[in-house]
Amino acid sequence: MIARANPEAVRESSLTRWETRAKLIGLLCLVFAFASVRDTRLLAPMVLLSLAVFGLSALPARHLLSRLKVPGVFLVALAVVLPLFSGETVLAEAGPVALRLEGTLAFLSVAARFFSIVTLATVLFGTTPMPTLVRAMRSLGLPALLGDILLFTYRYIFQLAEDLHRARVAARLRGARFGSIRSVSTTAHIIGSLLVRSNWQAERVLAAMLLRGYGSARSLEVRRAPVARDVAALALCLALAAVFVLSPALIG
Amino acid sequence: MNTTTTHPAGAPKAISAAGLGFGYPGRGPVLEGVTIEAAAAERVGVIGPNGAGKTTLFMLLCGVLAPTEGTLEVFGATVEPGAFRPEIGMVFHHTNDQLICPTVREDIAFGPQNTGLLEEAVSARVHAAAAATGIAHLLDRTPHELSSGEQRLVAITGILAMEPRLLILDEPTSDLDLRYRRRLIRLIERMEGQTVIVASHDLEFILETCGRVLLLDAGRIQADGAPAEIMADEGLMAAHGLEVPHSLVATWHRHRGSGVDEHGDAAG
Amino acid sequence: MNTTTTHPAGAPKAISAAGLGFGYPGRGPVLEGVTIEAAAAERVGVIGPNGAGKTTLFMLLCGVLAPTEGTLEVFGATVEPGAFRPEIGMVFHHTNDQLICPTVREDIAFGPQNTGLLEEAVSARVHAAAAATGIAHLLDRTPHELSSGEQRLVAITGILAMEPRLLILDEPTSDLDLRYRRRLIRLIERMEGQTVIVASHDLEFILETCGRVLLLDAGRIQADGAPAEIMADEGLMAAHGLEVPHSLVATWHRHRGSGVDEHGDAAG
Amino acid sequence: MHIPDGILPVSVAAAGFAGAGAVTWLSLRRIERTYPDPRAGVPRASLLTAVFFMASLVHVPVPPASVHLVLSGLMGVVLGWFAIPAILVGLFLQAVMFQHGGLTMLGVNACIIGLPALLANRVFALRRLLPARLATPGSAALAFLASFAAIAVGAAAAALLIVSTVPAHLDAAAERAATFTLLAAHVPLGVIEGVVTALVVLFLRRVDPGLLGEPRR
Repeated sequence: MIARANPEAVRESSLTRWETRAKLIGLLCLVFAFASVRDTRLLAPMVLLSLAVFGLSALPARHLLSRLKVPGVFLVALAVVLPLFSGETVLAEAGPVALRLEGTLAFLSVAARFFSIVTLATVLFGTTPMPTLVRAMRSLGLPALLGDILLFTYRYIFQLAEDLHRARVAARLRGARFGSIRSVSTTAHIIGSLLVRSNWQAERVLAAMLLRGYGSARSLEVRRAPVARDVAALALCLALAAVFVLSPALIG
Repeated sequence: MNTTTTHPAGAPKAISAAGLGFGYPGRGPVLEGVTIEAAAAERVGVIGPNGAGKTTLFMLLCGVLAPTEGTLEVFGATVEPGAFRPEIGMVFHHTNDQLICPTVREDIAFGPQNTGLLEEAVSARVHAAAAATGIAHLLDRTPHELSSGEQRLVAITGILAMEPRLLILDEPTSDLDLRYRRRLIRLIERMEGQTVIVASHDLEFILETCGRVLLLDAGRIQADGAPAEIMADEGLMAAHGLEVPHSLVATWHRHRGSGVDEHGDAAG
Repeated sequence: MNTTTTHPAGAPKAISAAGLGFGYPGRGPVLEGVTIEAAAAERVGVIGPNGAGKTTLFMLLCGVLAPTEGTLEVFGATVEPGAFRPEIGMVFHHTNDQLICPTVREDIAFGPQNTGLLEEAVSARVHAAAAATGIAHLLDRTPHELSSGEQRLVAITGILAMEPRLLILDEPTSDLDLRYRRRLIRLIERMEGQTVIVASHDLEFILETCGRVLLLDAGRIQADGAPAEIMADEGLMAAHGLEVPHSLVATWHRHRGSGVDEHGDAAG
Repeated sequence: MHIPDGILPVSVAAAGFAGAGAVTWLSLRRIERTYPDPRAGVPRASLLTAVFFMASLVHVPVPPASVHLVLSGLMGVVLGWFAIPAILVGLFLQAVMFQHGGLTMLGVNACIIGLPALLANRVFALRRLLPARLATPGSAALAFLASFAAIAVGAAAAALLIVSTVPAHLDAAAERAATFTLLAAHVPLGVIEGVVTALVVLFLRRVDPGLLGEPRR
């Protein structure tokens, strides 16, 4: 599960070639512009724009679908609550159940924003390897301590995923049943063991890092400077974001 | 020293695998057409280069993975992935992951407790197993603070306490110094009735403990027979990224010109 | 094969330790009265049972731990704990702890970058070191997804890229299959001018790579001399929980009755 | 606990980032002041963050269903001020790797999970007031309480935010009902989190008390 979520192996596309800092700023501005959308007339353009960006990214559609699934459950709950319980204008009625206009519009608005934001986020993270992303964030002002913790955590997640998996398999082979309530203590023991081992491993890791000069002047420079195309794409994103934020006021 | 090279006919098979295959979707097979029959109480070594499929084979044997092809029976019953088979004991290469309790005593008791034994029976099992591996003095220590050699013995003890009829050991001598390695060899020699299957890069260890060896490479069984014969075959070993162990090279040099087979017993 | 058994008089000492001791407060000493002199370009093996103090000795040599007694100089300068000494390279037993970057390339570049080199110089170092260990094809991979043998080679490459004058290897062959083990032996043989100190349970490896061996047990140096001599001494080896390696047993058997010394070169 | 994208208004998202930024700044300041060399804490904080990240993907049974752990209480207990960067990093990685909690909601979620983690740390610190003979049961009880409180406070904050800012008007009664439903749904999670945290704390006390900031054996 972890290995497949790893965005390291992606197809080359115009989005992978876009300079990371420009891409980060551009897509994030669009994301927040989308989050601010309230006017129902903007919903369709927003969804279409997201789909267009996704198309440019050359990412497989099932990659997007798999990422919509987890938080989608929450959306399903809203799909039941809002159209049935919110608003006064009744669209259709079946016995005690009434479908209401305001609720339905509210739900569509939430769903469209959710879909568009998740799509753009999927494009951003799906076309940028994590180390490159963190380096770009560092050069945009992310505190060094936070950047280091982020990179090292990312590095050790994979090791811990394997350790945790093997520990659970080993426990199961000795008769632990993870579906049962009794297994909670086994789970706690495994978490405790991993914490203890990681705490001791951290001392060795730190020693190894210091021996290789960790903390002595090290540049986390971004490899490529933005060129005109990168800046133009960023400007386009900012303009589109401005349109989504300002148009309701302009067109009334 | 080679305890059981005889295969009594009609005895119930400990392992019976036919045409066993395993692969992840979209990638090439990890194991292909693996057919193994092992008699009860037999000691089988598995050798081969890194990535040959040894660990995958063991994961199939203990039911962690489900074969994508072929059939697999252990003691006459099909191995059902996920089902708890206390008679199959597996000691992982990364023993660390197997040790999860605050004390060695609790860790060894973990398996027997899960088989539903009463407290006295569990305690008896713990003491018998700890005595067999010689770690009774460690029972009140924390597994995490032990040396890697001690940890490996504790992991083995935890499996022995479940009294498995099939014992699977993945690289049991890695991280063991010679004292612990020797102790492990004696322990396997003293076992009676238990079937043991061992994967190891430590060919001398296989020579000393196993009556039979399987050479696994590229997911297929490349050779199956007496350890001293297979491991002395320089061409075969080199073809699979292995070297003839020093004890066999020496034997061979010493008796240069005579056949290798008759000197197989010099192994160990 | 034993590259440097000669100790040129007057050459600067690579390691100069006198009466070195280490212990944690409230417990017995881990190391006691360890005195070692190693010449530049010498290859020194360290053998001994688990818990003998080998890793502690290495932690002192590279300045991770501070000695509680005695003095320690490497290339004429006292080792100050915590100070960055890029000329001292240490490859840990648990290589996993040493691989910290998301890609192999970045991991190898980590050390050279910290020495303040410019980007082109760093890149040149990365490529030279990767070519020496034969892992150039792995540069864009993620360290965690490599096999343990590949990981060890990457860790060694990361240290070599810092161009250390003293290379310290702790159990470099554990988890290595024979192909990688052979490659590591050749790599050490090809090194020029670098001092190498290796701790290993793999005595055949020490025999092949080192011109001198230290036997460490209970925190003290028990023997210091030619590997083929010390390792062939059955009484000495047994007293410290070690066994005479098979290649030497065979030599000894073959020439039973003649002295051991003159056959030392049969090692490897 | 994790609020997804698109539901809350952008003003709440912005307020969340402002709040998270302030808490992060504060925690980094405290870390710099507490540790002589904050870099030295990076491997430990990262490895433990990775443990929490993985452990929070583990499903534990809450009959008839199963839930995945949040572990905010345990993180507060073990990491102290480092819990804030750890939670921020964990949430970011969850958003990046699984779309678990949204990108625009990163700040809000960091507040909802991070501030209760600091609260849990203070609750657990009360054990120092206990007499020595009550140290073990007291630590377990406080660990349970700290972790239950962390979930309860976080869930209450999340419920209030969602119900009070959902677009379109619900009547007051429906709002209260929805809030209570969301809260009640989190009670079993709080209990399980409390039990797991108490068990882990008991484990650590026996094996490596240093992780709880107590002298090593």
